[in-house]
Amino acid sequence: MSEKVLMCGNEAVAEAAIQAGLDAFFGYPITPQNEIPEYMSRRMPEEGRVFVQSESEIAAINMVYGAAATGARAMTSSSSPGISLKQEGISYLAGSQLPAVIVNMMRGGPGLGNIEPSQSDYFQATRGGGHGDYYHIALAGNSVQEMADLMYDAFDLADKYRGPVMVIGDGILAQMIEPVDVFAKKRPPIQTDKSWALGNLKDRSPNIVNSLFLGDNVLENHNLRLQAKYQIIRDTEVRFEATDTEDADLIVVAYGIASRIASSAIRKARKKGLKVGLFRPITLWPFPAKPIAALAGQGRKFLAVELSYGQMVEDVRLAVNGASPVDFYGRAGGSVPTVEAVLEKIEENLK
Amino acid sequence: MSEKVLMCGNEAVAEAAIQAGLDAFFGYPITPQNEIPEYMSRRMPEEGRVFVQSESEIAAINMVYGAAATGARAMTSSSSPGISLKQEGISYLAGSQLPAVIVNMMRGGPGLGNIEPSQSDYFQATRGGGHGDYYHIALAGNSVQEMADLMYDAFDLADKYRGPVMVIGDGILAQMIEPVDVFAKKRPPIQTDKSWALGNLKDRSPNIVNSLFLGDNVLENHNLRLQAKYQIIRDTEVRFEATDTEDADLIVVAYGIASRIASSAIRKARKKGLKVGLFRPITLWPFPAKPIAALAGQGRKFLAVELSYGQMVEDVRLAVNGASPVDFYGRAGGSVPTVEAVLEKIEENLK
Amino acid sequence: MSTLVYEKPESLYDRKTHYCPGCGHGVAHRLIAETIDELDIRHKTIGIAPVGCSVLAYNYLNIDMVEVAHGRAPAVATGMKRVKPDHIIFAYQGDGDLASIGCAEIMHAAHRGEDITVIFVNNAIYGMTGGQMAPTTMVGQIASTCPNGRDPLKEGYPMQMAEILSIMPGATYIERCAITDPANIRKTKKAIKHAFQRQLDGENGFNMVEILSPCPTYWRMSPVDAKKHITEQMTKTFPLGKLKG
Amino acid sequence: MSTLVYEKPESLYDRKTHYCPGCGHGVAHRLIAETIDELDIRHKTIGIAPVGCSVLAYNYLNIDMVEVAHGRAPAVATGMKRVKPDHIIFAYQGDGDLASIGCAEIMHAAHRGEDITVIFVNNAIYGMTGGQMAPTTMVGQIASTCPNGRDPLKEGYPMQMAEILSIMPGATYIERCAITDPANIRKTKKAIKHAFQRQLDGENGFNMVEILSPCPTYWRMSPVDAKKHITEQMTKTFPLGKLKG
Amino acid sequence: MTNSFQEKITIAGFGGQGIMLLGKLLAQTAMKNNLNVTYMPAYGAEVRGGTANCMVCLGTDPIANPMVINPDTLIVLNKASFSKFLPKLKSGGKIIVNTSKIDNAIDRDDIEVIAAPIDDIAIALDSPKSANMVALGIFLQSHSFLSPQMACDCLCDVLAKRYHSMLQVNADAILKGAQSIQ
Amino acid sequence: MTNSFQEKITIAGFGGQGIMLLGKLLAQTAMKNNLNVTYMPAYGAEVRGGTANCMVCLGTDPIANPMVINPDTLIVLNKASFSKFLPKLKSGGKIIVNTSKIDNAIDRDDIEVIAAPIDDIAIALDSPKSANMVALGIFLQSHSFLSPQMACDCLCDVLAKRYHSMLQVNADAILKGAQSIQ
Amino acid sequence: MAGKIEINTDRCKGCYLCIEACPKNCIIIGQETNASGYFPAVFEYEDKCIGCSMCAMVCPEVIIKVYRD
Amino acid sequence: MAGKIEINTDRCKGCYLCIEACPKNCIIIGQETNASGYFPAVFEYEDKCIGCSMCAMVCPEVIIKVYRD
Ligand SMILES: Cc1ncc(C[n+]2csc(CCOP(=O)(O)OP(=O)(O)O)c2C)c(N)n1
Ligand SMILES: Cc1ncc(C[n+]2csc(CCOP(=O)(O)OP(=O)(O)O)c2C)c(N)n1
Ligand code: SF4
Ligand code: SF4
Ligand code: SF4
Ligand code: SF4
Ligand code: SF4
Ligand code: SF4
Ligand SMILES: [Mg+2]
Ligand SMILES: [Mg+2]
Repeated sequence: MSEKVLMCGNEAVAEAAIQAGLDAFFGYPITPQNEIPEYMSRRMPEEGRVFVQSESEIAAINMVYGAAATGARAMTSSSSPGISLKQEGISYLAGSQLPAVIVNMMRGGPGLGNIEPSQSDYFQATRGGGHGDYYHIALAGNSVQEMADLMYDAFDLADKYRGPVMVIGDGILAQMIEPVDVFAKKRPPIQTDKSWALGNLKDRSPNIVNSLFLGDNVLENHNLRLQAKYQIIRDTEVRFEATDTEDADLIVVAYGIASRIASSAIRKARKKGLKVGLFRPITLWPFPAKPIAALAGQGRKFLAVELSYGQMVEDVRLAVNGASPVDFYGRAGGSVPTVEAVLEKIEENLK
Repeated sequence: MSEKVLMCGNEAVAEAAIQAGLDAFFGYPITPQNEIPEYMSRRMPEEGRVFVQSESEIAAINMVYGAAATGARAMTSSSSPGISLKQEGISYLAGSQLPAVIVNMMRGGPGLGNIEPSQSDYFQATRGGGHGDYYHIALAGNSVQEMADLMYDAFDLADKYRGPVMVIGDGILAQMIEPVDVFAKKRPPIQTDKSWALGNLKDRSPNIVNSLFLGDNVLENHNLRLQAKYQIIRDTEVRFEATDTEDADLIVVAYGIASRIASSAIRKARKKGLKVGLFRPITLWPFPAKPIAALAGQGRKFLAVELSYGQMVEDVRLAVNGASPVDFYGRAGGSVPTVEAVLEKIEENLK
Repeated sequence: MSTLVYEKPESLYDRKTHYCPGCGHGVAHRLIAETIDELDIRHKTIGIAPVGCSVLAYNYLNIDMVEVAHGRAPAVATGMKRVKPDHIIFAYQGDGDLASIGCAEIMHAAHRGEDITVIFVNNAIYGMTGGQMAPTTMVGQIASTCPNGRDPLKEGYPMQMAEILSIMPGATYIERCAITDPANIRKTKKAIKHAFQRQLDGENGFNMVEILSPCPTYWRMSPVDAKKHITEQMTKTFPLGKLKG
Repeated sequence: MSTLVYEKPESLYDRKTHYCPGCGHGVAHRLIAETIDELDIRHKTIGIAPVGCSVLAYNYLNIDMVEVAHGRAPAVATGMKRVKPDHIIFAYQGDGDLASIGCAEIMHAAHRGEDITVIFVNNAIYGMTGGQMAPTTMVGQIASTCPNGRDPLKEGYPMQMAEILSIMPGATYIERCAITDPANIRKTKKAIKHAFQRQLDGENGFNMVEILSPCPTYWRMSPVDAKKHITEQMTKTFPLGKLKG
Repeated sequence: MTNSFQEKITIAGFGGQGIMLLGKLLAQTAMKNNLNVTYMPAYGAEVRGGTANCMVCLGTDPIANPMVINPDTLIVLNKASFSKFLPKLKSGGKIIVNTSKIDNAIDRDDIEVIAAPIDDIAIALDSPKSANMVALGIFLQSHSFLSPQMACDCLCDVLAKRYHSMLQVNADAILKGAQSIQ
Repeated sequence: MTNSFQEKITIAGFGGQGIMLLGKLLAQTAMKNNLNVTYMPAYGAEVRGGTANCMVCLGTDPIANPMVINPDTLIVLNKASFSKFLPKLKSGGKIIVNTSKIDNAIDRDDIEVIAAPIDDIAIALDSPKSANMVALGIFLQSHSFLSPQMACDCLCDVLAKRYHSMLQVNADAILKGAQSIQ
Repeated sequence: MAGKIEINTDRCKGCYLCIEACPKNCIIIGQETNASGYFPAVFEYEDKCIGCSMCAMVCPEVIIKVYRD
Repeated sequence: MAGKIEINTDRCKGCYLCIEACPKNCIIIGQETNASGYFPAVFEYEDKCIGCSMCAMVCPEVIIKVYRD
C-alpha cells in the first residue's frame, strides 16, 4: 500500500521543509501560497521551531537573512509581487553567501495581475531580478510529490553552496491536491562547514557576515569567487528529465506545470505517429544547456512551451545556438495552454 | 563658441529632465546618484514643480505611480539596491501602463557591494527584475551629453508607449564631469492622448488606472495588448551606433561607459592594422538584435565587453544565433576593464 | 403621496458587490459616495483602492480611481496630491495594507503632513487572502496564521494606528469610528465628510478616519454577531472618538 | 606608581576609524564595547551594522557581526533572536536607516515586542550619502536635499521615533540620551547597559536607546559647536530621558 | 482490472453546498483504490461571491494535466453553475443535474443527462447539507471505476474529526444517491 | 594649432587641500580653450577619511575613457597620495611633488620629477589655502597645451560667488606656481 | 408617519442587518433563495414602517430605498 | 590626586573635544600635522592633570589612556 496522502502543493512543500530540518519560517500572506504560512503557523510551534508572520515580504527575507546568518535553516515563501519585493534581499543573501530557501508560487502579472497560475517570473528567477552579478539555483517540480522532494534538495544545495535557492511552482502546483509521500526523499541535512555562522563566539576571531567590500578590487575578487562557485554549480548541479528525445524530430521543452500539459500533447502526437519528445528542465538555473545542445542539430526542431510570453525559450535558444530552429508557444496572464493547442503547434512544426 | 558647461552626469540628467517637462521628482538618496535628488531639491521648487524626498525607494516609485496616473511627467532615480526595491512598482507601472522615467546609476553588487561603477543590472533592466511578462525601454548613453539628450527621449517614449522607461548609467557616467549642453535636444514634450489620466472628471465616465484583471482571459488579453505594444517598440525604437563595422573581422559590442573603453582599445587595434569595429547598443531593450544579426556570419567574430560577468553578451548570442563566435570580456564589482586588457582580448580573438 | 427619502448615492454604481454577506466594506463605500455627492466634488476627487477585499472599490465608486500596490496607497496619494493640489485625494486601506506592509508609507504621509484623507477600514484580519492575522487582530482572536488565537507575547498586542499617527504633528485630524449601528454609521459619515471638507478648505495636514468594520467570514460570526463583537470587544482595544483635530 | 584607570575596552579593536573628526559614532561604539565587556557577554552577543556611516561598525566592534540591507536591521534582529534566544542581539541604526526606509521594520519589531536592543544613533542627517535630509532633521536645518532649510509644511516636523515607539506595548524600555559631555555620555552608557541587561535577564520586550549624536561634517559645524547644538537645540525637539520602562 | 481510462470531472455549485468536500472525497476514494488522481480547487478571491467549483482527474495512468477545461462529467448543483459549465462539457460527456435547484432546459443532445432532485433526496434523509454526498453517490453509480461503498469507506479520512458524528448520515446519502439512479 | 595629443592626469592630496577645485579649474580651462576634457572626482564614502583625488583627461580628440589608471602626469600634495599613486605613474610621465609635505625619495628613474615647495609658495603669498592653485600653475607651465593665464581667466567660472574676493589671490598663486619652475 | 421600503432582493445577501436594525420589526428573512443562493430580506410588515431609514443605513449592499408619506 | 594621559596622536583627528572636556585645560592642539593631515591634541600641562578621564570619555577615536597615581 502506498504511504501517500492527499495534500496540496503548498502543504506538501511546507511539511517537506519541516522534515528537511527547517528551523525558522518567515512569511507574509499572498495568494496562491497562503497555505504555506498557514501550515507553518500550526506545525512549526508544534515542533518547537520558529514561525513569524512578518510585516511584509521585505521583512520576511531579512528575517531569513538574520536567521540564516546564525547557521539556521531558514525559509520564506511568496508569490510574484511579493517575490519582486524580495529582490534586494535575495541579492544580499547571494552577496553575503547565506543559505536560504525561497518558494515562489507564480501568479499572473505584471502588477497585481491576478492569482491564477503563471510562469512569468522565469527571467527574474534565473537572471537575478535583483542587482549585481549573482545567480541562485532555481528548482522547478511538476507534481506535488516532486515539489515536496525538491525541498530536501533545496536546503541541502543552499547549505552546500552557501546561497539562496529558489523553489518554483505556480498557482496550480500550489493549489492542486495530489497523492504525496512527503517523506519519500527524507534524509538528514547534509553536513557542511558552518564555522562562518554568527553566535557562540568562543576560541575564534569574530565572524562577519557581509556583502560590502571596499578597497581596490576587493569586491571584484569576491565576485570572482562567486563566479567560480556558479561555474561549479553549472558543471555539477544541472537536473532535467528527457523523455523520448532520442528519436524525436521535435523536442518540446517545458518545465513545471507546462511540462504536464506538454506531455499530454506529446502522448497524443506519438499516437498520431509523430516523433516528439519532452525535455523538462528541473534546474531552471543552472539551465541544462549542455544536454540540450547535445540534442540540437541533426534536423531536429525544438518547441518551448511556457505559461509566459517567452522567457525560458531564450535559454533554449542560447543552448541550441542556431543548430536547430526553436519555436515557442505560450499563454500567460493566468491562462493555461491547452493540450490541443500544444498538439496543434507540434503538428505545425512537423508539417 | 560652444554653449557647453561642465556638469556631472547626475546634474546633466536632472537639468535635462526639467527641460523635458518633468512635473514631479520623487527620490531617495543613494550613492552614486545623490546629485540628482540634490539638484532637483533646488531646481524643482524654483520652477514651481514638485520635489519630494521619499521615505524609501518603494515610496518613491509609488509616488511616481500616483503622479503619473494623473498624467504628470514623473520620475525617480536610484542606484542598484534601490532599483531592486522598485521592481514591484515598475511591474505595476508596466501593468497599469503608466508613463514614467527611472534612472539607474549602477554600482557594484550584489548586496551592498560598493559604490563604484558597474553594469551588473543589465539583466534586471532588460528582462524585468519584477514579476510578469513586461518589458520597458532601457536607454544607455555613454557621455554626459548623451545621458542628458536621452532624458528628452525617455519622457517622450514613456508617453508615447504609456509605460516606464529606464535610463541607465553607472558610477562613472553619474559622477564624471564633461562639457555638456543640456539644451541640445530640447523640444516640447510630444503630445499624446492622456484622456486615460485621472482627475478633472467632466463629461466622461470615470477613468480607472489598474493592473488587476479578473475573469476568464481578461488578464491574458491585457497581456496580449502589452505584447503587441512591445513588438511595435522592438520594430521601431531600436537605437545603436555602429562604427567601423563594415569591414570588421571582429565587432566589439559594448554600451555605456564600457563602449568608451572599448573604443579606445579599438582605435589602438586599428592602428595595429586589426580590423575591429564597435557596435554600441543605445536601447538595451529593445536590443538591436536585427542589426547585429545582419552583421553576423561571414567569418566575423564578436566580443562583448561589459562591466559585469556577462549579461548583455546573452543578447548578442541570441542575435547572432550561432552564425559567429561570440566571446566575452568583463570585470565587475566596481572594477573597470582597462583599454589594454580589452585590446589584448581583441588580439587574442584575431590571432 | 410618498417621497423617496433614501436611496443609493450618485457616486455609487448600482452594482452587485463581491463582498460577503454583512461585510463592512459596502457601508464604508456608501458613506464615501454620499460624502462626495453632498460636497459636490465628484469631478475633482480621486480614490485609491488598496490591495485587500476592497481592491475592486473602483467597480463600486463612480469616480476616477487607481488601484495600487499593497500598502503603498499613501505614497501614491502623495504623488497625486502634490501634482493635483486642487483635487480631493483619498486612500482607502485595509488594516493589513495600512498597518502591516504599508506601515512606512502611512507613517511618512502623516509625518510629512500630506494633505490627503485616508479611510482606514480596520477589520482586524486579512480578508482578501483568507483570514490571516493582521497587526490589529485582537488578543486571543483566531486567524489562519495564529490558529490558537493571537498571543501578545509572540505576536504583540493589536496595533493602534490611530493613536500612533496622532503623535505626528503633520496629522491634523484623526478619528476612529465604527459602522456598527445607525448612530455610529452616522458618526462615521460625519467624520468622513469632515475629513474631505478639510481637504476642500485647503486645511493643511494629513487626516484619517479609522472605521472598525466587521469581517463576518473570517471572524466566523454571523453579521449580526460581528457587529456586536465590535461594540462589545473591539472598541475596548480600539476606543472610538476623535484623537486629533 | 600610576595605574591605568581608563583605556579602550576589549570588545573594541585598536584601529583607526573612518569617521570624520568629532563624529559621534566612535563614542557610541565605545559604550557598546564597554557594556559587552562589563556584562561579559562577548561570546553571545551579535551586532547588526546598518547601512549608514556606521556600516563598517564590524571593523571596530570585536564581536560577531552582520551587515544588513538599509533599514532592515530590526527584521534581521528578529530572525536572529528567534533562533538564538539565548544571545544578546542588538541592531545599530542611523536615523535614515531606522526612521525613514526602515520605518516599518522598527515599528513592527517593537509591535511584536521582539526581545532585542536597538541603538539608535540620531544625528538628524544622512551622513553616509552626503548630508541629505533625514526624518529627524531639525526645522530650518539645511541639508543637501532641503537647501533652504527644512520646511515643516512641506517636509514635516522632525520625527520623534522614541515617542512613537513608546506607544507600542511590545516596547518595554526606551530612553533617549545624548553623547554631548561626560555626564550625558555616562547616562548613555547606563542606558545601553540597562537595555542589554534586560535581554540578558530574559525580560520580554523590545528596547531601544536613542542617542543624539553629532555629525559635524554635515551640520557644517566644528565638533565642539556640534555638541553645543545638541544641548541647546536638538534636545528641545528630542527631549532627553526615559520614555518607557 | 478495468481497462486504461481517464476521467475529468468538474463539480460546481454554491459556496455552501460542500463542493470542495465532494471533490476531496472523490479524490481520496480514487487514491485509496490505487487510481491516479488530481484535485484542483478554485482558490483565492474567486471563492468569495458565492460560487465554488473544483476539478478532479482520475484514471489508471498518471494525470498529465490537472486542469479540466472540457470535462468528461459535469456535476452541477445550482443554476449559475449549470449555465456557466454546460457549454464546456465534452461532447459525449455526462452531466449530473440537481433538479431541485435547476429547472433549465438542456439544449444539447450530444451528452448524457443524469437528472436527480439531489437536494430533495438529502432533505428526505433529514440532512439537507448532504446533497453533495448524494451527488457523489450518483456520480459513482453512473460510472464503473469506483463503487459508492468505497467512498463511504473513505469518509472518515476527509471529514474533520469534529464532524465524525456525521459519518453515517453522509454514507447514507452517498448510497441513497447511488440508488436513486439505479 | 598644436598637434593631436591626449593627457591623463591624477591629482591627489588631503581632503582640505582643494584637490577637486584644482581638477575642476583645469577642466574648465581646457573646455574654454576648445579641448576635449573629462573630469572624474572620487566620490562617496571614499571622500571621508581624509584623502581626495580626481582624474582629468584632456586632449584634441574626444576622450574615450575618462578613467585614469596610469596617469601621464601625477600631481601629489601629500605623502599618503605620493605613496599610493607614484607606482601608477606611466613610464615617461611627470610627477609634480609638493616638497613642503613630501620628503620621500623617488625610487623611479623613468619619470620626470618636478619638485616644488608648493605649500611654502602659497604661504609666501599669505594664502596657504592656495597651494592647489600653485600646483595648477606648475602643471600648466610644465606642459604646453594651456597657459597659466588661461586658467586665471577661468577662475571666476569655477569659484563660487561667495569666494570671488579670492579671485586675485588665486590668480597670483597660479602665476607664482608657473614662475617657480620657469 | 408612515413609511415604505423597497428591497432589491435579487442582490440581497440575507445578512439580517436590516432586520436587526429595524426598530419596528418590519423586515423578515424570506423562504426562497435568490439567484445567488441567499435567502433575501423581505419587507413583510409594511404597515408598521415609519420610514426611519435605519434598515437602509446598515445595509451593506445599499439596496434599500426608503419612502415616506 | 595626580593623573596622566597618553594620546595616540597618530590616530588623533584634532577634533578639540578632549580639549574642551578637560576641566584642567591640560590639553592643547599641536602645531604639526600627523600622517593623516590632522593637527593632533597634545597633553601639554601634565602637572595639572587629575586623571579624571573626562578627555577619554569624549574622545571619538578612543585613543586616550588615563593613569592615576
Ligand atoms: C506585495 C503583496 N503582498 C501580499 C499580497 C497579498 N494580499 C492581498 S490583500 C492582503 C491583505 C488584505 O488585508 P487588509 O489590508 O486588512 O484588507 P481586507 O481584505 O481585510 O479588507 C494581502 C496580504 C499582495 N497582493 N501583494
Ligand atoms: C536600499 C538603499 N537605499 C539607499 C542607500 C543609500 N544610503 C546609504 S546610508 C543612507 C542613509 C544614512 O543615514 P543614517 O541612517 O542616518 O546614517 P548616518 O550615516 O547618518 O549615520 C542611505 C540613504 C542604500 N545603501 N540602500
Ligand atoms: S472576507 Fe471579510 S472583509 Fe472580505 S469581503 Fe468577506 S467579510 Fe468582507
Ligand atoms: S558624515 Fe557625519 S555621521 Fe558620517 S562619519 Fe562624518 S561626522 Fe560622522
Ligand atoms: S424604514 Fe425604518 S421602520 Fe421602515 S423598514 Fe426600514 S428600519 Fe424598519
Ligand atoms: S441588510 Fe441588505 S443585504 Fe442584508 S439582509 Fe438586509 S437587505 Fe439584505
Ligand atoms: S584626565 Fe582629566 S584632567 Fe587629565 S587630561 Fe584628561 S580631562 Fe584633563
Ligand atoms: S578627542 Fe581624541 S580625536 Fe579628538 S582631539 Fe582629542 S585625542 Fe584627538
Ligand atoms: Mg483587514
Ligand atoms: Mg543619520
